Amino acid sequence: MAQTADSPDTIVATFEIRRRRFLDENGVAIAELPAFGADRDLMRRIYRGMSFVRLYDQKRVSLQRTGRMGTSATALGQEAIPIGVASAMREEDVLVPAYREDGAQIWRGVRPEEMLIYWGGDERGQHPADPRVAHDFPVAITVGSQALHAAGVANAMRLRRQQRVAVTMLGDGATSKGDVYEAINVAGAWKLPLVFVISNNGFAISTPIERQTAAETLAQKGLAGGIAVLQADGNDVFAVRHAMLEALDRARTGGGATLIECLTYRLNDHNTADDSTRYRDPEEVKRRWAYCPMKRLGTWMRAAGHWSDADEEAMKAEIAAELETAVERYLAHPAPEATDMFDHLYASLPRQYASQRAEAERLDHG
Amino acid sequence: MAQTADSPDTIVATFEIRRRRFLDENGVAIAELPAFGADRDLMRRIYRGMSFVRLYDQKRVSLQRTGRMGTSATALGQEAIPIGVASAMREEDVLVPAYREDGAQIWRGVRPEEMLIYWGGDERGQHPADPRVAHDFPVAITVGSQALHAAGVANAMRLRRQQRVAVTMLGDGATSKGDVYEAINVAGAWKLPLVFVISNNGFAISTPIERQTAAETLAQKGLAGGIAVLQADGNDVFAVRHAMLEALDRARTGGGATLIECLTYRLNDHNTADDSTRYRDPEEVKRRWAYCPMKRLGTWMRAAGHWSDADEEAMKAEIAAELETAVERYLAHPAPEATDMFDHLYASLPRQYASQRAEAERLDHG
Amino acid sequence: MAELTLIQAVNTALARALQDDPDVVLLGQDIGMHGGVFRATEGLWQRFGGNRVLDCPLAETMIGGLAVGMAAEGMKPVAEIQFLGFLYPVLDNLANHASRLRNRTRGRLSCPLTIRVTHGAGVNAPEHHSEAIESMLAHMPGLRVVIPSSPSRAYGLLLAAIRDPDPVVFLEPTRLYRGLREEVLDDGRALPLDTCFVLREGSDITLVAWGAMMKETLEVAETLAGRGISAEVIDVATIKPFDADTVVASVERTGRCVIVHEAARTAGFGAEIAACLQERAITALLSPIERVTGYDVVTPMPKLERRTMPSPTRILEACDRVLAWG
Amino acid sequence: MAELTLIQAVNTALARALQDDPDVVLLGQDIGMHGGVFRATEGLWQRFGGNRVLDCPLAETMIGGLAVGMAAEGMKPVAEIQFLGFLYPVLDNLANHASRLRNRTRGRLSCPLTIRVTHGAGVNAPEHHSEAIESMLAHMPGLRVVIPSSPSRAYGLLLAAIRDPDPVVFLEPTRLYRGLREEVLDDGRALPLDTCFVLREGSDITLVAWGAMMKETLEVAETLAGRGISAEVIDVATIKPFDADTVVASVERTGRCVIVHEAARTAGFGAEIAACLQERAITALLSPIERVTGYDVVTPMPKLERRTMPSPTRILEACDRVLAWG
Ligand SMILES: Cc1ncc(C[n+]2csc(CCOP(=O)(O)OP(=O)(O)O)c2C)c(N)n1
Ligand SMILES: Cc1ncc(C[n+]2csc(CCOP(=O)(O)OP(=O)(O)O)c2C)c(N)n1
Ligand SMILES: [Mg+2]
Ligand SMILES: [Mg+2]
Repeated sequence: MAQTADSPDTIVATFEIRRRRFLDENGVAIAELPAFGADRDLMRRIYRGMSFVRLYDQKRVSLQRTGRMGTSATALGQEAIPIGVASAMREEDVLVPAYREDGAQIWRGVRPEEMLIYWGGDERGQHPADPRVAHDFPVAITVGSQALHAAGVANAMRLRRQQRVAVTMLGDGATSKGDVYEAINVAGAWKLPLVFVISNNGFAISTPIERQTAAETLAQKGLAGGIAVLQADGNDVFAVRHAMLEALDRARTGGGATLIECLTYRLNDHNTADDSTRYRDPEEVKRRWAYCPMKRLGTWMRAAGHWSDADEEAMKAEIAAELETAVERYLAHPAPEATDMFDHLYASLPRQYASQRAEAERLDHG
Repeated sequence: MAQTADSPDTIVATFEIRRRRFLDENGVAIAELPAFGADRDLMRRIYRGMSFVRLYDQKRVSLQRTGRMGTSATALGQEAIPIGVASAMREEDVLVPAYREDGAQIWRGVRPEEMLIYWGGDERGQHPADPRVAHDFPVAITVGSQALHAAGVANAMRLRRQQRVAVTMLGDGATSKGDVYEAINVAGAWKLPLVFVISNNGFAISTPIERQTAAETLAQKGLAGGIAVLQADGNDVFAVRHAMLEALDRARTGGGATLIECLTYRLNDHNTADDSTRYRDPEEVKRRWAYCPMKRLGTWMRAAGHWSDADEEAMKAEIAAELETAVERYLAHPAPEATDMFDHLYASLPRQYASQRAEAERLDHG
Repeated sequence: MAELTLIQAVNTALARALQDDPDVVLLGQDIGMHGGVFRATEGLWQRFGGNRVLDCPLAETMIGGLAVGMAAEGMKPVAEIQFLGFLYPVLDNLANHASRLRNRTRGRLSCPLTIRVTHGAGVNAPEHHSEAIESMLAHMPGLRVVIPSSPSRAYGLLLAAIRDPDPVVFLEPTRLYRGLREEVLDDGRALPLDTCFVLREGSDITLVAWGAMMKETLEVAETLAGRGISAEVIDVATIKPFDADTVVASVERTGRCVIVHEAARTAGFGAEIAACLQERAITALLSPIERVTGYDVVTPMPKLERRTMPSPTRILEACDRVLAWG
Repeated sequence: MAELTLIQAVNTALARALQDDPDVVLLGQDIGMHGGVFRATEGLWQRFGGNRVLDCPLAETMIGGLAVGMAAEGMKPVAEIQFLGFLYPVLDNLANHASRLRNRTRGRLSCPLTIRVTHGAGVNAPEHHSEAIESMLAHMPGLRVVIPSSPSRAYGLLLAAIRDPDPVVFLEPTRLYRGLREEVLDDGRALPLDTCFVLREGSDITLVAWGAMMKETLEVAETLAGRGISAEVIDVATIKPFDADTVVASVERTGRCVIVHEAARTAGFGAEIAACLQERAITALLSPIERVTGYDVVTPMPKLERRTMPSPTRILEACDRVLAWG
């Protein structure tokens, strides 16, 4: 149908998607860095946090390989995201993670051994001791379900006029779920103090992002709900943290929700049960190592005078020791009681289920 | 966080939403009309179709008011949409309606009495006799559910390399459902031959569109799935039909899905069980009558020499007679048998349910 | 004390809960200025404002998910789903999240939410508006499922549901909304959420039902009384956790039992009750326990809906068979 | 004839169905090049191409809805949902659409789709991966619900499910996927979708189970045999429509029955079976029918999952009680 000169169409709305990046893949600044880059102590903590994620992941996988751990997923190549996000949040904010953000959970106060207990197949790992994370959500296994829970948390904050923000973390695959869209929509409609962080690591198990959606960016998923959107280079912790600070500030000051798409790449298999050579070219993975967020930040840290070889060595030894302790505590954790299944089912167990509990107890000890 | 001169942000994608309109509210062309405007016979059929919807709706409501009809919803003020849509479709296309598109269903071949039978509380109304609508979907009561069904229909067409298109019709409220988003997303990912028509009539029962979403337009819901999007003046049948022809052509030639937001206004209560004075200002409704699609097209038709007072009178008499017949057939329709509940439950009723069927039969006739 | 309909009793309980506890927040479609499709929330938005009575975008999954998040933060969301056929999209959040958040965090977080939703047929409503799926809900560990059968029980059970520290699905029998009036004292007294109610004592047969079917069941008891047969009538009220003790005790005395429900027969909650009874009272049974239920058919549209709902005739026939047995 | 595992039998049946009928199309997450998280579709994308084996975006509601639309157009979609905990978002389409499209159009449209989904615990999987909710599905009129317990029955029942003109949920016991091998003849022969299978004949007690629990149930029958007690073992296989005749006939002979299932006790499908048995065979019953089931708890994570699954010990204790009764 040809368009005529006196067009029947008028443009009623326009949108643009911006992508944020401070450091290139060689760790060289391509834009003026945010002020926090000058905070030597903070940047060292961030670098250490990312290093911790990498070493913790290695440890967890090696436990799995030796039969002492269940299935779980690592953040290999994505370390800048959990740390960029968690380091920008305040204690009173609430983290509503997926299942690949152990780094963010640990930064906020969950102990590494608690995460190991959880991935080892025990609910007790989701009850961390640190009161700072008492409001944070547990790992979300059902992909995308956490988005609406975070919206509910944010709605409670809004109704109570608190200066707190809910932050939820999602994968690229999760953006295909209706739950996530519904959360985006209500976040817009109610101006919720909420940040959606999407780690676009290119894959949902075997499904590459190109087959997940025809949307040119995942950031534009937010346009459907009328919320603020932004892309960030997810392997540049400056971009992630800067975008987060902006979004958190917007949320805290009544400006509503933001969706941040962090562009990254999953260098590892989907999880310890997966073999990604079945569906992707190992050469591509090799190539992607050039964009490693650790290397990028490490290079910059050294160039900025924030970090040295000696620091690196000391840090690695320190983390190794910490992880050793965590693993010991994990392995020494006493087995759960069968009655645990009943004791947190309701605030108090209805009398109707007492005989089932009694049987479970008898057989557990028998 | 202040933006620095050497900005870390680059624009990676831009989008615009266009709105289409040919006739202003006074029936005056504001852009060169599409070629079909010169097709006198077609335009008369379109005008008649819209008039039919209005009179059919009146009849249905009056049946309800006299206790001879169940709850149902009219298209008052929205008549250009079902007719603009249905008149653009081909017989072999598939219509997947909501519950306010009787006009489109009837245009395609469902008999008015069949619609009445359905709204009168009888499933048999969803089995119209006309083979032309054998593939069309029944009314969808669960809001938004039809979007994915239409995507499935479109997917069958795609896999079979047919030149057919699925068309689904939705309300503004429906766009908040995750189902609809999921349908949009897969329509993009798989380039489905599918058109989403959203009748944005300003309300979902009592909820005004401003509280349904913060999105500036509903058209932009399509951006989240990377499909083509457009707004049309839903009270201008030229705009609706023109947008549909373009979208159908795109779909038929492998160009994928389109989402068309038709801007209209619900002049009536939500349905016959609703009283909209509880939640909206009757003055606003009065004001909106100025945009009535019937009046607009009627004025243009007369100015174009396609229509006269005599035509109007003759048509009204004709439609009245047709509706009289439909009502007679509806009222004379024999009551269903209790066994009908069992006889279309499965292709053949499992023996396990035979005794239930027998009891129902016995009590029905006893 | 006022004579209230069931829907008014619901409204009164909601007002009381909003009044008593600032953490109680209502969620739903059209519950604000409109007052809800059945007027359950009439006047509450006007009285408590838009921060306590929240009109939601049209998305049931969203309502369920929001309620989980709000409850985890310590609020007490009370969400209305307009009709039971629209509850299906909420089941994911009920089964995977609401009912397990306490357990999966070993008591750290909890989910004190209430979902209110209409239940049952008989009001000439469109498709998907007349369902009865309480047994699906009863199969979800960690949940409570409640259904009142009178205005006063609606009031007391709804208050209990809202105050309960765990998730509760509160089913409201649409057919009873305006059908009967009862004195309801707005005293803020809740009823227990784990107990059946004996509505009529009797010694010859036990009739067990819930929700709108109590009406026909009580009618039949009356008919039987006219014939000199003394029927005990039990309103299950709380489907989960099910108070088998009360029913077992009754059947141990009567030896005969008919269970009545509107939901489809197969895997309906009547099966659970019958299974419990034969487990615990087999020696007392003088005849098989009969179930009079909706047929295993898709809930019909209005023209046929009464043909699957248990009628007094069907209930009476079952009673006759059970009484004549053996 | 090849010795196949259950997952290989599923794969073989899928290949056969794709080969035989051009309208058969597979839908699911990671079922293409990847071959599925359990390898059920291994090699099928390579063999039949991307227009027959469709990798889907990550959205279960979408998979259900697409399948309804495709089926209405006459295709025979076979959709994989990776784990039963992710089936909840599909229930809306199953209950409101797939199972009623035929009925609501009085036979004009139909919905010949199959949903394949894993069932049950015992494989050390994460949360939401080990559910058992067959009774919820069995409560949906218009649906069929099937669960095999051996490679050959998986093959024959899956072919039947795919060919069936109505919607079928096909539950695959994860614990059995690789556990046992059996000769499976790829002859395209389907098994009936309304019949229980008697796996072992016996005269003293009837043991009824399905899916992975057949393993422990057969073990217990063997133990009982060692004690001179002859147990009949029935694999229900098709949960809906349930073949009560076979079970009733057995219990009429044995007079005693133990039902075993992994799902939570309350409103589990064992209740339906017990209810049917007491209705139809009460005079034959020498003792109450016992149910040995998962407890009414949230499916535990791996460290405790075996503590709720019926163990041979629990089954045997129930048999002992039933045998000693009266
Ligand atoms: C609702 C649901 N469907 C399917 C799965 C199985 N599953 C686990 S992870 C995953 C892929 C998720 O991809 P993405 O969201 O991109 O996150 P990533 O794993 O890449 O971090 C799938 C399909 C699940 N856990 N939940
Ligand atoms: C899933 C679902 N939720 C709620 C309802 C009740 N309901 C019927 S129509 C309607 C409003 C729909 O609004 P919209 O999509 O704008 O369509 P309109 O009625 O304006 O044409 C609602 C909430 C329903 N039918 N289905
Ligand atoms: Mg991913
Ligand atoms: Mg509307």
